Amino acid sequence: MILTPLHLCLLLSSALFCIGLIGALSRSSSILVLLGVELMLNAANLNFIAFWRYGPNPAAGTGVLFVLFSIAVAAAEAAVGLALVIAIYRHQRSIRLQDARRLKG
Amino acid sequence: MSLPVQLLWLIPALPLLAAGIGSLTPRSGRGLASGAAIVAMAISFLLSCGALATALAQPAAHLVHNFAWFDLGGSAVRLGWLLDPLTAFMCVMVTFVGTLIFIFSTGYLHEDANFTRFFCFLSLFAAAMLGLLVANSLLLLFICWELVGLASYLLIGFWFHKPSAAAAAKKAFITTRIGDLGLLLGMLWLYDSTGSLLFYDGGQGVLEATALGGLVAQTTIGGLAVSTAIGLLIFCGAIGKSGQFPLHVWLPDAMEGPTPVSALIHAATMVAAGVFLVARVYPLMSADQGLAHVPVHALTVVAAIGAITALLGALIAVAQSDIKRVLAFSTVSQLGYMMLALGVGSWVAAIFHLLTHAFFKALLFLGSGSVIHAAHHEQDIRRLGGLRGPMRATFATFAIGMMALAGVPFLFSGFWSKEAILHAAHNWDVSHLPLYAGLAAVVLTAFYMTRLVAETFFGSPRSEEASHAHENSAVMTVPLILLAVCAVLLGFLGTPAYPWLQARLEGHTEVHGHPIFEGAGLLMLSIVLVAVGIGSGWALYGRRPRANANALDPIEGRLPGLFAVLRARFGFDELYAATVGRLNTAMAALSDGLDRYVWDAAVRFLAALGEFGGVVNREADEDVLNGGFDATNDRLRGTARSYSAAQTGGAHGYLRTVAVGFVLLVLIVMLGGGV
Amino acid sequence: MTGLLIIALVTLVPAAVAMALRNVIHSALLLILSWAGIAAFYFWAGAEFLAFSQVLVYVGAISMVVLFAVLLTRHTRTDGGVAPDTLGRALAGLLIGGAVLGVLFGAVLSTPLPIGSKPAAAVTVHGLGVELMERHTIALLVVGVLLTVALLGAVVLAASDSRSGPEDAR
Amino acid sequence: MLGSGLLQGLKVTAKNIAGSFHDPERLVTVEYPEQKTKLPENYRNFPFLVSENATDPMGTLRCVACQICEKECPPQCIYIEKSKDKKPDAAGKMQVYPAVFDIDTSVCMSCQICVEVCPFEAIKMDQVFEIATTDRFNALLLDRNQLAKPNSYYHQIHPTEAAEVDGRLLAERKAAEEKAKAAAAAAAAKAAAAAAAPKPVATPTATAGAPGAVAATVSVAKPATPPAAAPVSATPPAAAPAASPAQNAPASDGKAAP
Amino acid sequence: MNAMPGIFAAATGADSLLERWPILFRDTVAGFFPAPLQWLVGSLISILAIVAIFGGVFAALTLLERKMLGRVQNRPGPNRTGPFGLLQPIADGIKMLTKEDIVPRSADHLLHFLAPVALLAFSILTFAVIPFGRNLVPLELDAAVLYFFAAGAATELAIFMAGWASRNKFSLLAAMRALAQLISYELPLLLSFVPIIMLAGTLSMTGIIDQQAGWNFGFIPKWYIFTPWGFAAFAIFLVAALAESNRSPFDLPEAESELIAGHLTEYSGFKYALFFMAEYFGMIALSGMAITLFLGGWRAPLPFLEFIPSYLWFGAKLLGLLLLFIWIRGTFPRLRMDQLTRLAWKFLVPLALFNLGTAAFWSLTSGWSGPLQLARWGVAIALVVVPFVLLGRGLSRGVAPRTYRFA
Repeated sequence: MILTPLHLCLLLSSALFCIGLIGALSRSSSILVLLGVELMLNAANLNFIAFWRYGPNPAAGTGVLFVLFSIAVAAAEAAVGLALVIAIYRHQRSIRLQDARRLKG
Repeated sequence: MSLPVQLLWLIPALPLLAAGIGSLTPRSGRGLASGAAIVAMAISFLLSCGALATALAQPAAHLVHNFAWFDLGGSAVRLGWLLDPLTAFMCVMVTFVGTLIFIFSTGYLHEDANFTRFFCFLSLFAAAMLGLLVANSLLLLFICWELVGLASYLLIGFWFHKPSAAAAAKKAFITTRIGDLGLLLGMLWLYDSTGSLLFYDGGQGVLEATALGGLVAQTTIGGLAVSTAIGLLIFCGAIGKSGQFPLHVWLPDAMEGPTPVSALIHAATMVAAGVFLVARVYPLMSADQGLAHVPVHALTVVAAIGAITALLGALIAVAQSDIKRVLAFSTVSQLGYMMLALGVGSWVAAIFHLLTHAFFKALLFLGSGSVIHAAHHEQDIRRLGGLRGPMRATFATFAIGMMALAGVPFLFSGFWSKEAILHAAHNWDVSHLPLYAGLAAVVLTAFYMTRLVAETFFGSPRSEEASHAHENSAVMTVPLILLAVCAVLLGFLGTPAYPWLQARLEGHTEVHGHPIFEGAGLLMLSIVLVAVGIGSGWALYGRRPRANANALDPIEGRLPGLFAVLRARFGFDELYAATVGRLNTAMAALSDGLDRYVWDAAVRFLAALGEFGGVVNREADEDVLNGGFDATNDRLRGTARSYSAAQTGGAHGYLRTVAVGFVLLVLIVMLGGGV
Repeated sequence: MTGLLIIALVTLVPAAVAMALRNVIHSALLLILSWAGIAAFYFWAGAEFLAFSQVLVYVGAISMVVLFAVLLTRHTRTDGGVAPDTLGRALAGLLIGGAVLGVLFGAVLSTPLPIGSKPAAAVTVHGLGVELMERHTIALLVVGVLLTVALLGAVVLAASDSRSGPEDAR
Repeated sequence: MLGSGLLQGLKVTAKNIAGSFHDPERLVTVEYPEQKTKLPENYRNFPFLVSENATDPMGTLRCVACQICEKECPPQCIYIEKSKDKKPDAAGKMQVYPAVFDIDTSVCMSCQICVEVCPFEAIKMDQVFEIATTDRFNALLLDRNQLAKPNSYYHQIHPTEAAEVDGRLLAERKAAEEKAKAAAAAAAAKAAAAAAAPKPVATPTATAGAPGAVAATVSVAKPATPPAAAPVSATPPAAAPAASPAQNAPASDGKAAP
Repeated sequence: MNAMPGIFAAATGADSLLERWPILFRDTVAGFFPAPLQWLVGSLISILAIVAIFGGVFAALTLLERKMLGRVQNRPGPNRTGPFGLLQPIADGIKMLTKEDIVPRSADHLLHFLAPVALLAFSILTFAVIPFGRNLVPLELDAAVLYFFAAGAATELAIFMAGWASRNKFSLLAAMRALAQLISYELPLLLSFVPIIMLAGTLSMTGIIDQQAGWNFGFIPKWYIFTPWGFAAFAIFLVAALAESNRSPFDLPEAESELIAGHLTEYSGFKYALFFMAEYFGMIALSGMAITLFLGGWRAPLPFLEFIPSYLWFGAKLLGLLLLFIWIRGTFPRLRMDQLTRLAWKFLVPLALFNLGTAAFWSLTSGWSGPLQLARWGVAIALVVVPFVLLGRGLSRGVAPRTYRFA
């Protein structure tokens, strides 16, 4: 089996994704959970760039554009997410994610 | 200075902009609203002059600029601008009269709290009217047509706190809407038959030979050519908008609006839109002329309606005592004249009369507005009188307008245009009845106008208000004077000796005149008739002025029955109330009854049936079915509870589940050999 | 290749440490470092415009928002002690995360990938701009609307309900 | 319009920048050790002792070691020891003088109360501010020799005040002499025991202090008061020398006054 | 890696030796080294030159600022150390170096140490893309403008680190103020030069300078500041740059009188000096950016002045801008927090957005000539002035000039 640079990029991104996932799963602070999700998003972006870079048509720039949009969306997500965290904090006086379970069935 | 047809949209766009500004201006921004409206109108006037120059450079051509409005599946709905002498002359007239009336309004409505709203509406009306004129598509024309109706509604009901004004606005809107339905139907039919609504489109338009030929070739119910049927439907719209018999009833009531509105909309421009419409689609209306086998030609109907309206309006005007109502019925009558001219085949005479009428009728209305404003909103001529002294300018201009309307020979524009119509009627080979109606109307017109002037300006004041009247400010008199000048001069554009206007309208660049006295018999006759009318009017009202406001009218004294009928306007309103209104009420009552007794009873019966079934069922259910259902429910609830336990509300759990699911999925795919 | 390894180190280690630290501020700062590492990856891959965008957005903007959020929500009960279920959750997280990692690595490593050639010319900013304005106009507009809505939404969410807000947001 | 005020402010500072180069008058500072601005007359920081004569400062101190200032000083930075012997003062009268007079300027708070209470115009405020030292303790503790400054120096730093003080002293001395004369005349007229002829010459100095002390507790800055008050309040002190021509009459008067 | 061509931009053309010598010097020195190392040596020389020159500028600037502030207040300023006080910066440096470095016991030691270092590093990073003269660009990047602001954005982080790590309530308040302020002013700063990018059609610094080459009528330079929208953008940029570099009147994060120097409270000695240096470097970098974007970069203002080397022109413009900054500092009092944010969100941002429209108009009407050119100018000026006046009215609503009864 040959380990190409693309493989390395993908391994990097999957490792980053798993770090983000572990963080999101195990941390109780909603901010950190949000940051974990953000890391996962970034890992996905890494994949876009990797496939663009080593893909058949690197001159097209589609991957770059996709990541550009993804970054914009991530910015929006972070702003709204953190605003939500603050709102939750107002209501619960706590930002622990497990405290915010009013939707419990 | 000339305006290319591509920029023709500027003419309606400017007043629209002014309307927008007016709508956004707070109440205190009087200067801004009126200023914007007047400036926009003035610029539109200049642009219209440019357009006229363009049109006159090649009068026979129909300059068009078409564009696609939106795609409709395979085809596109197309709109466009049209520039020919007809459009250009109309635009110049509307913008010129409009500008003067706008200026007049600043004086007339000076004390009104809703000044800015008024100018907003006026500008909206002007925009719609100009859009109607420049439209090269029946659809665009119809849109503007409805907008004009809306503006008219808003302006008639401008003083909506007066119940009569609100009612009049509603009446005008609904009545014209009856006609508009015909127009809409005609439009749809036209689109169905030809696939286009553009008037001129380089051979593809509905007014061009290809389409007309197709329309004439088909026949429909009763052996009518399709073109005839469509033309008559479109003419319905004209009947409504132009106040023709039998839909003329709204026009006199529309005088509830402010007088400048009456002048602009219900005398000079909007009501002429019907005439303009017929003139615009004249090729369509006259397409069936060559067919011998059809039961009736479209133009014949037009002529008949016109003649009836002309005579009817003139008759009713004789017995009215409200200064604006007299003028309103006179408008009805004059519009009848125009329709008559259209019907007898001389659309240029109709347009000529339209133009001259616009000026002198605007003049008359503004004059009456001046009188009303001076006399503190006293409109009853029986209570006016003796205003000749204090209001010289108004009197002079009003008299000029009266003479133009009455058709005093040679000097006044109304004479020439009316002569043109009478000549056309005389030359019509179908029937001479319209001619006779027209001649009768000439006498009556001269008579009631003399009566109006005599009652208003001569004698002595017959009320407090009238005795305190004094001349208005220059803002109001200057437009009057300008209009009076036009009312005199305009006639010379189309004298038989040098019919420049007619020639240009028909697309000729050179003018062929006739000696004035070529058809001298008719001319003489009409001069005599005018003299008779004025003379009898003066004899009855001028020589012995009315003593006081409650004195009997001379005619009323001699022919009380006839006078009562005329004063009651032949009872059209009552007739409609008794027929259409009654029918409406009856239908409503019928629906109510049906709803209440038939449908309701059926529903109640079904309900009772269901209830009975329910009772039966319950007895059966209690023991047999319920037990089973209860058990099922319990199971369901238990399952649901266990599912809902999974809804921990904690985001961690959800995310965990997703991750586990992902792992499982990938494992399944990988182990399944999917990769 | 060494460049990539260094970048991976700079990206992964801070991220991993950040997820393990108790101090949220330290976590946030380390994550910012990790984001900067990702920007370095973009630079390495030849998308320099993207690298700068990443720095501008993540290091410049999102980090600020995160830090602000942390400062606005201090004094939580978690500051005091460890929640009872922390260990279990952490173990579960590690387990599941490890499983995902394994699955992903397995998938990546078992896939034969083409050895891409180096791109002849990287995408220029100008080219990106043209593409953005021509082919992806709609997307650009949608993103603009999205950002506006997100801005408004964030303001509405974060604004306190009552007028006497400031003392609420300790 | 927005910004016009900002531009005005910028104009002002621009004028300052340019102006301070071509117009040195605008500079509000001086190059201190080389140049010094003249201190305002009312500037004061620490007290000093007035001596009548510059050549013999110790001999002509006005201070009679009455110790009022020592008692009144709020931070208690004055330390006085009376002399055992007496020396003639400027007027030639025998007086006690301060054997030790120390002021700790590291403690002194420049309140000027010592000056206000001094009945003999013997302690005044100085203008020396360059007293920085490298020694925190001894160098800031000023002794009698460092404190004594001649009256001419007083005139130099506070000309107005010094002239006023001198005038007042002169007037008091005159008034005392006249009263002494009158007293002497009265005594002669009574033909009582006209004791010592030189004594009445000395008493005015003693009594001159008394009204001064009384007045000083009220206000120093009332030059008009002492002459007016002198005849009125002079009566008990006038009796004092007769009753007990004690050495420390001022001290006892100081006690009697409150 | 991609930047290598920039490092070795050849000194081409018929420039004078005076113009070319920096590049020649670098290439000559690099020539002594084996080829694989040449790029490294070249870069190092550039870095050393930048650090040395701007270190010197920083030193001179501290003195200049104190001198000028003195003049503003009618004082001569420092004049004791050396002739005219010229050695003052050295004395200051020695003082700073020898001072005791105090770290609070409860501080976050690592971050406390990292903050000044990071701040300085980020501010020096920004110098990498500024063209100091013809061909004198350390790093020629396609997206240089973006790089500049990406590097500048990171300085906020350092200030936050400093404030938070100090474990001092004043420092933390300062950190939060700094965050709010820097975020608020990032927006107008970025928006103010978007028109330029729009008009120039490039994100490259040299590209932008090339767009400003030439003269109208032979004597008015085609700099962007000499257009209505450019002038407005320059003003917005200047205000935002003042705020971004924490200079008075926007020095709220430091605010000696309110926050006892804010995030600097717990810093002393050399770390303090580093903060100081970073602030001045930031100011210099933003000035350099302003010069590049609005003032034609290193270009001479008049054709016959082109014989003066380009880097001197850059230096002259830089000096002018720095003097302006100092002048402003000497004049205006500090804003309040609410005034600060209101100025940004209610005035500068809308104004910058309007300005974007104005620039778009300018770009669309570039074909107009003759009398239309006048109309173009008129409309553009109106588009700048009218929003300015209206927004300014809104901003100063309810704020009348104060009248002091007892002054």
